[in-house]
Amino acid sequence: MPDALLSVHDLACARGDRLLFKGMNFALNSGELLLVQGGNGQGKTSLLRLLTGLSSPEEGEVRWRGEPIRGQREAYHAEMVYLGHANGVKDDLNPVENLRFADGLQGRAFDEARAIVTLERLGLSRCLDLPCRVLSFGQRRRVALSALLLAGAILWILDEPLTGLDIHAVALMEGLIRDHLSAGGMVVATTHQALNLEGVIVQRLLVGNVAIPELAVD
Amino acid sequence: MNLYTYASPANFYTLAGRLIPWFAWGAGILTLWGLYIAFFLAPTDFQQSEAYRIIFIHVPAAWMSMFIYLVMAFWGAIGLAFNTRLSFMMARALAPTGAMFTFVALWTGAWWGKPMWGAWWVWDARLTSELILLFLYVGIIALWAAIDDIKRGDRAGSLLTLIGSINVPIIYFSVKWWNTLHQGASVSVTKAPSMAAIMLQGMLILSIAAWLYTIAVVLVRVRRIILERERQTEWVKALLEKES
Amino acid sequence: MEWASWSDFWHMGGYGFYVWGSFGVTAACVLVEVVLLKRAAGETRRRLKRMQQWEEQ
Amino acid sequence: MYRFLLAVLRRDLTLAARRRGDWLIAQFFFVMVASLFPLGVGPEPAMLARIGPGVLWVAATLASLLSLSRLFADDHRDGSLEHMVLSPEPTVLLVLGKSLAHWLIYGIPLLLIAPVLGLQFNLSWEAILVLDLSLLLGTPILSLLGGVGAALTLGLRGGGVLLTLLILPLYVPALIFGAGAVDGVMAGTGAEAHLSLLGAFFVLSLMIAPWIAAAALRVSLE
Repeated sequence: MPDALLSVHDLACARGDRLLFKGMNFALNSGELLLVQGGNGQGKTSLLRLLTGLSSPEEGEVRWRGEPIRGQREAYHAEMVYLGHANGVKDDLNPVENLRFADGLQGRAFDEARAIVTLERLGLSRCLDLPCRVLSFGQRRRVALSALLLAGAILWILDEPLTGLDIHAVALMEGLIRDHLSAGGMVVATTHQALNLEGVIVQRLLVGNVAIPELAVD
Repeated sequence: MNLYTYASPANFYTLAGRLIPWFAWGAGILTLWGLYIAFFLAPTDFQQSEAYRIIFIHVPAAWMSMFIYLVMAFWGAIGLAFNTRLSFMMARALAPTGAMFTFVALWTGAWWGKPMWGAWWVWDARLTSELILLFLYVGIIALWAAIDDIKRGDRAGSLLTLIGSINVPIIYFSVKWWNTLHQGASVSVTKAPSMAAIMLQGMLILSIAAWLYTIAVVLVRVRRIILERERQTEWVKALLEKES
Repeated sequence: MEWASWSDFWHMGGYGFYVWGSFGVTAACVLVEVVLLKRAAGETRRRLKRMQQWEEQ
Repeated sequence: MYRFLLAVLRRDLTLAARRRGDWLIAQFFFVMVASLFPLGVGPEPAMLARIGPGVLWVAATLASLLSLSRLFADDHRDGSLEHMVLSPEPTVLLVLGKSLAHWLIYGIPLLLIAPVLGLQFNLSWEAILVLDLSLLLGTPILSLLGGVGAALTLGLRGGGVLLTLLILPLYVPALIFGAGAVDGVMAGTGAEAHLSLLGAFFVLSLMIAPWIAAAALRVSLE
């Protein structure tokens, strides 16, 4: 069985001197979704930050295409994109400028047309020139999602992607994840709310010892 | 017995426990001997009469303040390179003693300057560099105090010590360039000592005494840091159990 | 012996104030550091034992 | 590679343009601090000329330091700093871009204001020229060293003051060579030596500070 794209080998993580989890192993291939669940403060976000390479584990390692991410930081970051609790959207810039910067981060020339199409697809056509400060949290989340789409990365790492979104936005989010997975992408996400994703290979990973009451994933 | 066994905090804790008395006693004896030389063997200096005897602690303290800073930078670099927890603990344990020696060097420098140059504080190259070194020490200790997360604190402190240690020679050169009031290094490794051999001997003995004292104090402090950081481990629990 | 009498020794050729001021402060700094260390060691052990009891409940 | 640097630079300049208030505060701070000294020391021209270089240099340093603590703080708060560190481009470029942007926004204006204040301190035209030249070399050093300080104190309470405490000792050589250059020219002994040393210190800071700041950033985001 060729190496999985993303694999984790007896990972251990501690915050301060408290051990959050240890001996964690899993592998994820293209087209698969990994749902990370667990109570608050059990280490969900810490695990995601380990996967992105922002923080380094106490023991074990994270591998991308079979190689530890520590050694191939730039190559790995070119194929991965992370959406944390904070959107990473600048309030003083308007959505288009935010996307221009997101493209710049990836070291790519800015394709304004494609950016505007993506923003319109996510329902932001009326506020392309407004500073994000005036937008609602849901709208700012959509700007961050547009940046996610523009990045065109294989691996999405999403921390609580559904929080603060209205029903339409949640449906939109599920659609984006479904399209991304069917196009051969991979998603690692933490979430409290139920996700309806039919026909998607879902792995579930429990972090910490607090089990979440049955989560409807049909 | 390879060196690596003592890299683990548990082994180092017991080893340090055994070594501390030796270093402490060594420091005590050498200090007495050094003071004896300073006050009873060293002749009266024809120009500066008796005030020059302050040099017997001013110079060792100044040496130690610089030396400890470099050792801190060394342990910090080792910690950053090999991610060994013990080296970060050593760096943290060294800082207060280094700051203390810097303060002593400043104080004795000022109190030696008053009879010599007639002013409590003289903006001369050596003293000013010593003052800036004190600021560097205070900066590192303040940074460690401000960061609660141990892992981040260790690395941040070591990085600051690193850029500080690259800067110390430049600070010294620039201050010397700015004002060379001081009569030049009374003892520098390169040129021969410009004073009686007995005085040099006294100062060297007191420097070694200060060095042994530093090791003893740092080992005590590092043991305390080890206990605090290894709180969760079995051996610390057993140790505390045994004592209570 | 360098000094005729003990009083000469303390007088230190007229610079006693400065010499003993310097040596005194140095001794004081060393003493303060050692005392603080001793107190901190005891305090740490008490705190750790207290934490240990708390965690064992 | 350069597109990433340009993106960081362009964004920071746009943000600064949108928030002109912060930028103006730093410049007025420089003017105020420099103008307070004559009130304290007395208006006597010869005295002011003697202390002028030192006062202007210290005031410029404090003005730059004022804005350094926000170098990464705003991006850290809204999450964009993590995106920047997670970009495929090396973090050193991010720090260089940030320091360069800080220098353009907060450093260059000091050069424009300094001559006016120089006149206030009764400095000759030569002295003002050398003052500007020394500030031209000195302000980027502070932006580079400030990058290290800002990365180390990211997200700490009392970050601004702590940053100043960490960075000022490291900045002493620049202050000595910079102010010394202007003194040198006023005393007629020329400023070439001071300026060349200042330039050397600038190159050294350029070589060392970004790498240490990048490492500090990764440590702070751990």
